[in-house]
Amino acid sequence: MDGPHDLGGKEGFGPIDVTSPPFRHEWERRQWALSKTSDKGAMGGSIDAWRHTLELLPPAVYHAVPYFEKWCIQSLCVLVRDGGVSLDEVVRAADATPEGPGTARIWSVEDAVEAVRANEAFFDADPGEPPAFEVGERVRTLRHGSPGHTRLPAYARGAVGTVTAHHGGHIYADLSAEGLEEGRHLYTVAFTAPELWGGTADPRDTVLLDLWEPYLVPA
Amino acid sequence: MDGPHDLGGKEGFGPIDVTSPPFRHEWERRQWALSKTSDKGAMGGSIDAWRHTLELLPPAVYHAVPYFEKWCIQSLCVLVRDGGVSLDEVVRAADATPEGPGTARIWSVEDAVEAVRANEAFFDADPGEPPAFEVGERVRTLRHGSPGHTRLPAYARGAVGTVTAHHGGHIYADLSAEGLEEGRHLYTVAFTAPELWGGTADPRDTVLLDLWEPYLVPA
Amino acid sequence: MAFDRDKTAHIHRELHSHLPPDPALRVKALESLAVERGYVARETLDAWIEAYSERIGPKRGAEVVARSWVAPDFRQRLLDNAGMAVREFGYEGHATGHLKAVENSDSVQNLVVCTLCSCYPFALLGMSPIWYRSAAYRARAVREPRKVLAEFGVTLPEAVGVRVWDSTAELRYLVVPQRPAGTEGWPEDRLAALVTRNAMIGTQRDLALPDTDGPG
Amino acid sequence: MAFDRDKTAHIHRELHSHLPPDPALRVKALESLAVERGYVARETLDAWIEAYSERIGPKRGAEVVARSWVAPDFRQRLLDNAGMAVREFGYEGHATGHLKAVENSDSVQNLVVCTLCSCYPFALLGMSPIWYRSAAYRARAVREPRKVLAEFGVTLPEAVGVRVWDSTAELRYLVVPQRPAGTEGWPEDRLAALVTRNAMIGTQRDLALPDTDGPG
Repeated sequence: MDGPHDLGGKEGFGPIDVTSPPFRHEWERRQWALSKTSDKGAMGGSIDAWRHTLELLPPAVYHAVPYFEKWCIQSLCVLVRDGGVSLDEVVRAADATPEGPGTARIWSVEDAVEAVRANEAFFDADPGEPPAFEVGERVRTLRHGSPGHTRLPAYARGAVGTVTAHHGGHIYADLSAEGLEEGRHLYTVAFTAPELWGGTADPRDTVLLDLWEPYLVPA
Repeated sequence: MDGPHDLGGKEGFGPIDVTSPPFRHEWERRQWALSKTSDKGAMGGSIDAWRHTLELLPPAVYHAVPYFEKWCIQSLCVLVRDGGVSLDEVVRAADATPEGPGTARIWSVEDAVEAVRANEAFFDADPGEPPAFEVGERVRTLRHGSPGHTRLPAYARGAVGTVTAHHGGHIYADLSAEGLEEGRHLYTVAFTAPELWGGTADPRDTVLLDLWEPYLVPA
Repeated sequence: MAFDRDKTAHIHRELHSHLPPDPALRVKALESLAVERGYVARETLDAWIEAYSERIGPKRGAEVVARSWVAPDFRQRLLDNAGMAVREFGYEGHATGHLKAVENSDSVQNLVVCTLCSCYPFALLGMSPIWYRSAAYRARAVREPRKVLAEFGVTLPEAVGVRVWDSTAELRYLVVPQRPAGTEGWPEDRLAALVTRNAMIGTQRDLALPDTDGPG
Repeated sequence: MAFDRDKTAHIHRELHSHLPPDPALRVKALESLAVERGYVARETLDAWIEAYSERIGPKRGAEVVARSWVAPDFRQRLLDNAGMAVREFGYEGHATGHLKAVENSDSVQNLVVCTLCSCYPFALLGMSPIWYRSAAYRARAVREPRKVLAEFGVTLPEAVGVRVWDSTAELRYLVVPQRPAGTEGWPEDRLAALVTRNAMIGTQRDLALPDTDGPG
């Protein structure tokens, strides 16, 4: 979707605050910690469904609220949509003093570190057919995005680039967001900066994207 | 520029509030009235410079604040940038009780109505060369926008359409925003919905844009 | 003088972060400065507000549409050059210099939008409705005009294609709706009373007769 | 189960308009619900915070980079398959399954971004810096990487081209900066102390030696 998340190349943003640390506020740390449970049960779903839910935030909200607040609304949305929690329950939970200890097992720091290690996910999936393109070949990206989740950013649509790597089949994000795990060939494609941004861009520079085969046609 | 104003085709917005009147708040009426003086002196500039100043609002602000508040910040920005007003003076003016009557002539309602009538602006300007395209011809829009002000929306870039009208030379917005009044041939170009939005769009529908010749190449 | 983008964006950021968040106070700041600097008198603002609430509004456009229904020669002048044609009413002015009239038909529904800002034929239709300047309308009208029309209660007959006019230059658009059946012989002023602002933007297709409760 | 876009967007709007605006209260709501429903224990959240503040961070990546400088066979394994190579340290995990190492050279500066969200090799570099997830960085890194680098204090030599890696799929990128001159014979741990988080994302080019005040 052509949502507010598709920021590549958009203009009007100011300078970058280059000194900022990973966290500024305690609630940000807690949201990050909460997100570590986000692939469990009703708070989760595939990474692609997770991203798509985030992309569907109203544009004004997406642009205005802090980063981790978006994650929080995303998780609350999933709880309401898929977890049997009502909107009223969410609003009351913001107001109420947290209740007792709950029923979940308590993890140690060691458990958390090990969970990070065990979370080494692989996205390989057999595409069921030979690749359409080979390294060195020129390809053109589609002009149109997809009405749903997609990982071809607007700035790289309708552009000609060169395949620099073939990664075999990977789970295709566009279908994965819809709950279907299907493999498609994944490539890295290099675009010159002038191809993407026009003649005033620096010809020494390139932008490389990892793109699935359905995004590409022969140049 | 690929700024926050370029909304055509962007997704994630909710339903339209179809019942809304022209104004909801008194401050909106006053801002509208204030904007009627915006082409006078330090509050003005060309319509294209006016638009470009508005487009340069930070994206989070552009998306979040009400419509007429954008106009207000736009005018305040011009006062600071071109009108010798300091940021401090603006901030104080928000706080202070308005002072005496000022020096401007008082207009009657009749004066205002007549000013609207007299504001019948024409944008014709000699392009100095014959048109490159004729009605019925197929044209392709450029893939790239301009780093400055431009009126080729992102959704209509790199698309093939048909010229349906030629309007002679009109002041070219891209240069006008920079203070240069130069004519370029202006055309209406019709694009089919599937050309703009892909195969799922309704083939009965078309979108028509008024586009200057520098945005177009032969299809 | 070339446009200084960086400086403009910097001032925007400074203003937004230092001004109080209430838009009424921001407008108050602008009004105070404009009055103090002699750009406008406070009473003139009241005059502008009254001009646009009492004098300049969609009734003007409705009169133009009604005449095009009853006077074939006027209709032709309107289609040839709407900017000149509205001068016959004295309704020329702000944003009508390059006005274009586009007629609905049994196979066409016209719809006007400005995706890049909020261009509108003010002198002819008055101030635009809030929805016309909303991000949702600007974003969606070009991409999914039929869903947009459905939200306005409009369902198009099978044969009708939508023509969406995106006002990207200084041309402005007036949609001329179809004259409703059952109005044969009506005088211009009675016909004009049927023509709504939404119909002249294109978000209403069928005009309702006073005695009916047809779809808006 | 197909993804219900309209329902999701509707819930977002409802939540945003009914929840208190303070993000801390919103997170409190999520925490309360998650604890109450048994998805996570409150103490586990503290464990996660400590894991990412004390155990999992850019020092991991720095060790990997340092070894690639001193051990040519490891360097080759890293370039061939970085995800497998970091297993030699036990640093595999969240978002390293398809890790790719990209080396800077006298003619190349690599820069990593995720324009569509905020993908990052968490198990190797810890939580990302705020700037990496900022709209400004995500928007600008692909379009004007040299201006972005300049804001980080980096001026590139004439011969250097920028390669911007936009993490659009599940591959993740580790930039391997150039080993600084004057570090011949240094042990791995002393070299690792030179390698910064920014250098492994690509917003720092020259690594500073401890005694110098070179550009960050």
